[in-house]
Amino acid sequence: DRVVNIGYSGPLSGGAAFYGKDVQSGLDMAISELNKAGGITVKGEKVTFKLVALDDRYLPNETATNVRRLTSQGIDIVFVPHSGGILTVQPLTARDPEFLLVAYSSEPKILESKNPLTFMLPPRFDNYFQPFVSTQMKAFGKKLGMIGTTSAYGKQWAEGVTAEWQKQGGTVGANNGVDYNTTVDYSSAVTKALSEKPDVLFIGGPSQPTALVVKAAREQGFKGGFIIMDQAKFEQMDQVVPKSYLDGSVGVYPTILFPGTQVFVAQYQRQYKKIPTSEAGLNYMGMNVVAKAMELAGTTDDPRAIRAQLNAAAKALPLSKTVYKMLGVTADGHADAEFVIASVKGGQYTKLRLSKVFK
Amino acid sequence: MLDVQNLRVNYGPFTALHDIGLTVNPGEIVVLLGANGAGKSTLFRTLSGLQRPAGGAATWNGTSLTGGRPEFNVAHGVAQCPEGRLLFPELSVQKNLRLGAYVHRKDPAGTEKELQRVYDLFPILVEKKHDPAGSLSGGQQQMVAIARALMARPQLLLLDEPSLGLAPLVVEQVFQTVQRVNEAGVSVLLAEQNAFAALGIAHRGYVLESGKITLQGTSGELMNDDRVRSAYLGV
Amino acid sequence: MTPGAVKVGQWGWIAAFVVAALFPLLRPSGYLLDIGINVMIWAMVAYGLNVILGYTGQLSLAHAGFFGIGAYTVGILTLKAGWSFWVAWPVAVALCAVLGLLLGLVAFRTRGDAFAIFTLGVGVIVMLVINKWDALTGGNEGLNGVNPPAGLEALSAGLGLKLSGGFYYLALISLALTVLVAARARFSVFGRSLIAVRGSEDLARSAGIDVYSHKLRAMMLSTAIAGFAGGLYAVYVGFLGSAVTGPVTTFTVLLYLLVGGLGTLAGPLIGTALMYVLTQLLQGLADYRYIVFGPLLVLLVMYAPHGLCGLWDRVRARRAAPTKAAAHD
Amino acid sequence: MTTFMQQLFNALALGGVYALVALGLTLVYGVMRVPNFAHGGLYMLGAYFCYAALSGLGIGYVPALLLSALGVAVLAAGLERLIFYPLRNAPHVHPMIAAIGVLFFLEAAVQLIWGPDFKQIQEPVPGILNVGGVIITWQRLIVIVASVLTMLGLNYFLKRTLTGTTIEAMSQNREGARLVGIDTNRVGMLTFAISGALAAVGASLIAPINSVAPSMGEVMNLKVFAIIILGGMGSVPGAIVGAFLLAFTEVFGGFYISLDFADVIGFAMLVLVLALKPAGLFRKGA
Amino acid sequence: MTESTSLLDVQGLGIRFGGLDAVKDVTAVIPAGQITAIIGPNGAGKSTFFNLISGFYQPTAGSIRFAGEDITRLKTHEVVARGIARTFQTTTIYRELSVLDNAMIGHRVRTRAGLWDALLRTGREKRDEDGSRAGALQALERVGLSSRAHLPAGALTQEGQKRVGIAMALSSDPKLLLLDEPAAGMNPEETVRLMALIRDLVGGGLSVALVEHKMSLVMGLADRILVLHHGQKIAQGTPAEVSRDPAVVEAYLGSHAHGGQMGQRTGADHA
Ligand SMILES: Nc1ncnc2c1ncn2[C@@H]1O[C@H](COP(=O)(O)OP(=O)(O)OP(=O)(O)O)[C@@H](O)[C@H]1O
Ligand SMILES: Nc1ncnc2c1ncn2[C@@H]1O[C@H](COP(=O)(O)OP(=O)(O)OP(=O)(O)O)[C@@H](O)[C@H]1O
Ligand SMILES: [Mg+2]
Ligand SMILES: [Mg+2]
Repeated sequence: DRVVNIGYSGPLSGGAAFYGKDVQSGLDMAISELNKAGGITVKGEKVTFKLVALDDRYLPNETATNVRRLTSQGIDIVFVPHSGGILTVQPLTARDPEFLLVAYSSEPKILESKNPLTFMLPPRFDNYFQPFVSTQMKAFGKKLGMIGTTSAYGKQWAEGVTAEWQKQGGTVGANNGVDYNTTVDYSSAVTKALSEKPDVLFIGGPSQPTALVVKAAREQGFKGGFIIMDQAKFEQMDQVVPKSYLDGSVGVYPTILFPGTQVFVAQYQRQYKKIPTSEAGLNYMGMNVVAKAMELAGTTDDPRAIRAQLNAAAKALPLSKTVYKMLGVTADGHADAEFVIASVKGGQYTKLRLSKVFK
Repeated sequence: MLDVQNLRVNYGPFTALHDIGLTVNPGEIVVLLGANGAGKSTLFRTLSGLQRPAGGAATWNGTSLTGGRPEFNVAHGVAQCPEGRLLFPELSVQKNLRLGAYVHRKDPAGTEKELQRVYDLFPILVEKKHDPAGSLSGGQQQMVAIARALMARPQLLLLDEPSLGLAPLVVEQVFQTVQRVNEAGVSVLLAEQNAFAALGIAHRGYVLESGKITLQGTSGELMNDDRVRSAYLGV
Repeated sequence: MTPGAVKVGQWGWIAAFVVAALFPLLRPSGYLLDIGINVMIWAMVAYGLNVILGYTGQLSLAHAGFFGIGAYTVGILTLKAGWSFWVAWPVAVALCAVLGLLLGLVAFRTRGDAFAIFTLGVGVIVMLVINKWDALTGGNEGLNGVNPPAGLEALSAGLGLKLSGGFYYLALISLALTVLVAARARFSVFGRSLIAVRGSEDLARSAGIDVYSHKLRAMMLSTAIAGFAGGLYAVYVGFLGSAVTGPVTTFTVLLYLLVGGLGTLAGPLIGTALMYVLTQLLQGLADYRYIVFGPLLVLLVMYAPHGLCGLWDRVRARRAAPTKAAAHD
Repeated sequence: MTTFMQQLFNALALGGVYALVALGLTLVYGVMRVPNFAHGGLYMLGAYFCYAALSGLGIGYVPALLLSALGVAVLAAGLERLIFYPLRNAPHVHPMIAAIGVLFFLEAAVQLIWGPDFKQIQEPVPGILNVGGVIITWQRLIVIVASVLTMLGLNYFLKRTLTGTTIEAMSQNREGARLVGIDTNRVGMLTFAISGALAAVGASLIAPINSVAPSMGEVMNLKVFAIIILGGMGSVPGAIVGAFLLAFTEVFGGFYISLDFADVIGFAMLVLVLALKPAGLFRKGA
Repeated sequence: MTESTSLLDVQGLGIRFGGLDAVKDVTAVIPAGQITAIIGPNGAGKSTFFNLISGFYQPTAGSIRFAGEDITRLKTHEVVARGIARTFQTTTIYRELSVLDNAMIGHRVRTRAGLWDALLRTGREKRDEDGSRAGALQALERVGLSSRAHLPAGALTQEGQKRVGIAMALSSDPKLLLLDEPAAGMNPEETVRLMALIRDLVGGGLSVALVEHKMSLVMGLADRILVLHHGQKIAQGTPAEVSRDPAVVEAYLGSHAHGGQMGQRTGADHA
């Protein structure tokens, strides 16, 4: 029996720890399941896994140090869940020793660099814009107010939504983005945005603060709809505010309601006493895809060979390991997963069809 | 009475007091003479409980003073006007004085009376009573320090160079006050560079040199001792 | 310090640097080399802080801000203006010195705690501006792809090393220069005046020292060193994000400095090396890392309040205790 | 106009939040000169204690708040005894670093116990008041009133009671205080306990407005330190004025200039005030 | 004695703190080559007067001329550069630095080496460093501390620390030395030694102004005395003149008009 170490560098302490821990929980769960099942078989040899998790406090330079540490321990697969860290270590993948970088971030620049050893997990967020915008514009009106978070990701979202909204013929108010991690009270931002009398508000950051923004807006009499960025999850928000407040929102479909994920959800809830999010779900899948690719490639320590088998591995993933329906992995190394978005009506999540724009 | 026996105080490897012994009887004024660095302040700090001795004992009417808890010592009637004054620079003069009577906080009437008495003693402090103590001149601060010690209405008053920085007229007043306080039954232990004046009001005295008692006697004896005359009286 | 001690110290430093220079020849892993480079860069930042805090007694909490300004200046000039690193680097240092001067002109109107909070405010502003000024700094996305210095790769290859080996020597030379500057600034007529300011501003003033101008010059040197380290950091990491320019970084470096010993020459390096390695070792504790690290910090300031160099000095003083007791007459 | 009035109320509520946290800090920093960077940690802990009491013990909001205040008070007193008291004669930087160590510890411990996720405390008095279009939530009103009441109480305590004076006396000269018979150990612990209780009460009142998270103390720390320096060290009214000033600058700066730069504007105001009045707003001379 | 040339010349000097005139409308002369004593009750404004001259406080009225130059608005370090040095009422020195370092700090005002000189180790740096050392050693020699140069200043006795303070002032090579209560806390023996030191310094060409409550020192040392009361000058003259002045006797001296030991109540003995 051989134990293969899987590396992970993410924020495990400080303000973003909840995020890093969510990602880690998915990886942990995938690995413990694989091991419990006796591991995988690579060239006739039983292989089990162990996760080596290092804290980088969301700081790219610490990610770089962590990655060097992991690779010098002979680790060939490293998960990193934030774009700054990913972009910093991308140049290192090809320097010796080589390693496969599993990137959990939907930042387009990650793909633009055409790095041959990157596996990007989340779907590109630009796929959301068109359906979100058309749904809400039809339902509520043509004026959009903006209160997104000011993280790098949040800003890209804001830009994307703004462009799409205008493209579809609506008008967009001033950008009132605030930092969802440091703002103490959202009231004043909400007041400012509402003073422009918008029909729809773009909001979103971590779920709980996002819920508080919804709350402030509803309390201040906002009757329109919300476009909620994919970082915020309905299933977490509705624990903070009444579901009725969320009526008229569009966002990502709750992972918990996906067909065929009941096993995963039940397992996860038993283990972590909370609702799984897409951070947990996608990284859970990512780990399984990598393990499958190792089997197919017949190696655990040749990142290029493993990378080459990702597409096949994704397609061969058993239904029991599927949280989101995965169609494969593109040549660029991007997971090609199905998007499901939801709108809330009368306290119910309704699945919306999504016509894919980007690949 | 104050009874000090074999008291030894160290600062790290350095011994500041070498097993000294002295007594102050009820109603006495005892003066402590000694050059700079002889260990006078060290003795006073020890008697107040600010400094813990390495050996020996000091008791006041049978109560040990060496527990390292100054608040205990004050509560048992031992108050000090310390070297360096140790005032509360940003509190008003009046608050400084009132705090001097902290141990009598259950007796505000007595505190007010005492406050009046120290104001009579140092009229300049009345003018300054609302000013922060730190803004006073050096001598005025010294007056506050003496007055604060009096506010505790002690049975044993420890005065560490009370005349430091005071104008001659005020020095005279301070010595008169000490004498008056003493006549009211308070025992006094007094360290002074101004040996002449101190011996003038004291009953007995000790000479402290390099942490050892080298001479003791009544004021008259000391005043006539040649060594005292040359070293401390400047004649 | 007696001239003899200076001589001994000099030889110690030279020996230390020679040993450090031999290290890459042992073919260490990329990780060890990375730790070495990081320690040297952060030690330089600590040396900068030591000039203003350790020598002059002014707690400037904007220090990481200047580190950031140095780093971003190099990043922006090389990425956006296409400058060579070798030109951008000195420009960054000069810019930091000038900005340090400007900050000092205003900040030294305040004293003590107010000065510390004033500079903390400035530090936060620097970080926030870097974070918000998307057009120039890339904002939250940061600056990505700062290239290694021109010629460094070729040079390293020429020496039979990888690029990180080249970075190692670049950092080592920079550190040596920083230590030299810190030593000369300290052991000089000027440095003695800084110590006087640290001891008591009023006394220094009445001794005839122009306190304000000495503080200003110390501030400039301090921020220039921070910028110097920042420039190196930019090319080494290759990615710049605003988080590293904020107060958390200042406090981390302050911690390094305290552990090593404020105002000492070896303190910044020893403290940084120790604490950096310690944080790496504590990674193994995972979730318990800060549960151990926090109390460790507390114990350090409580039981080694003068840092490791201070501890060393005290041990030496104890050995020399007989002489000191004699001083008591 | 309603928008302006709404923003005015928003600013008042935010100022109330800042003030509540700043007041506990004024006591230990402004009066005792201990730069207690762990104050944010105590604040965070107060919120978690309240959350735990509510969700774990199932008691009402007010008992939970009091329980949290008591718990944090005891902890703060312990910190004084174990850490700040031994460091009383060390240079300022030392207690500051030690306090940061405590902050690290508290954050990590809380994360270990309650997890890194955001928690939510329900508003004890839900609902809103609509005053001519201006929306006033009860919780925010409570925060404003509580902060002003706390300020008045604290000011009275410090300036008019003997215990208050002894706190000030001890902070200015510990030996002197002992020489007049003050039990400085007791007073020191008492001061920290009060400060901790204030932090916990503040946190429990604010928590329903904001989320509860391990890192919630970090952001607050910088702001409240800025506030009490702004107001002038040791001045209780100064802390209140500083808090509302910062809140108004942030809210209206965000409104009229840019929300993204609201924090920058807040700190720029701090720097500006200090540049003009180096000793803060409420202290004469230096 | 009144004929000697004036070194320092104050005209109508005054400063207010809040509502208090700490020093008010003082016009006085400090002559060259002499010892001038300033006396007066506690809080009379003596220390404040020194603080004004040395540039620590900015006066709210009046002017100060030193050696013919107007120094009223100069900053402290500029005043020191002109040749006025001081010591403080409570001994303030750098206790943790060596005695030599203390004195070398005092010499800083005579050097010009700055940051660049330090970094580049220029010739000026070397010259200034050597100059500082020489100047400091000379000052220590004058106060009798050369054998203690390498001890930490805090390890010295009170008297020794006072001497360090004087050495620090001396190494700035002053023309006028201001001493604020130099003999406070000294016993008679030490006081006599201090008097000898001050006489020595004046013999070497220095002018001295001092504040002191010890009448034995004042009467035994001063060439001229200036008396302040409530911030104002109430008398000026030779010791003999001043001690006969009824206003001075009433406000300050009491029964000690003739330089006797203070506070004695048993009469006798005039030193
Ligand atoms: N905290 C301390 N640490 C080390 N040594 C000390 C300390 N305090 C006093 N000493 C030393 O102990 C000796 C006695 O000092 P002390 O202050 O008791 O003398 P003193 O007689 O009061 O002198 P003075 O007349 O100057 O007040 C001195 O040599 C002094 O240097
Ligand atoms: N910074 C200040 N702020 C307010 N008042 C002050 C300040 N400095 C001095 N004073 C006041 O000015 C007056 C003169 O003080 P100064 O220190 O000059 O007296 P002094 O003559 O030196 O007295 P002493 O002989 O007691 O040292 C005093 O009443 C004092 O309270
Ligand atoms: Mg003494
Ligand atoms: Mg004076």
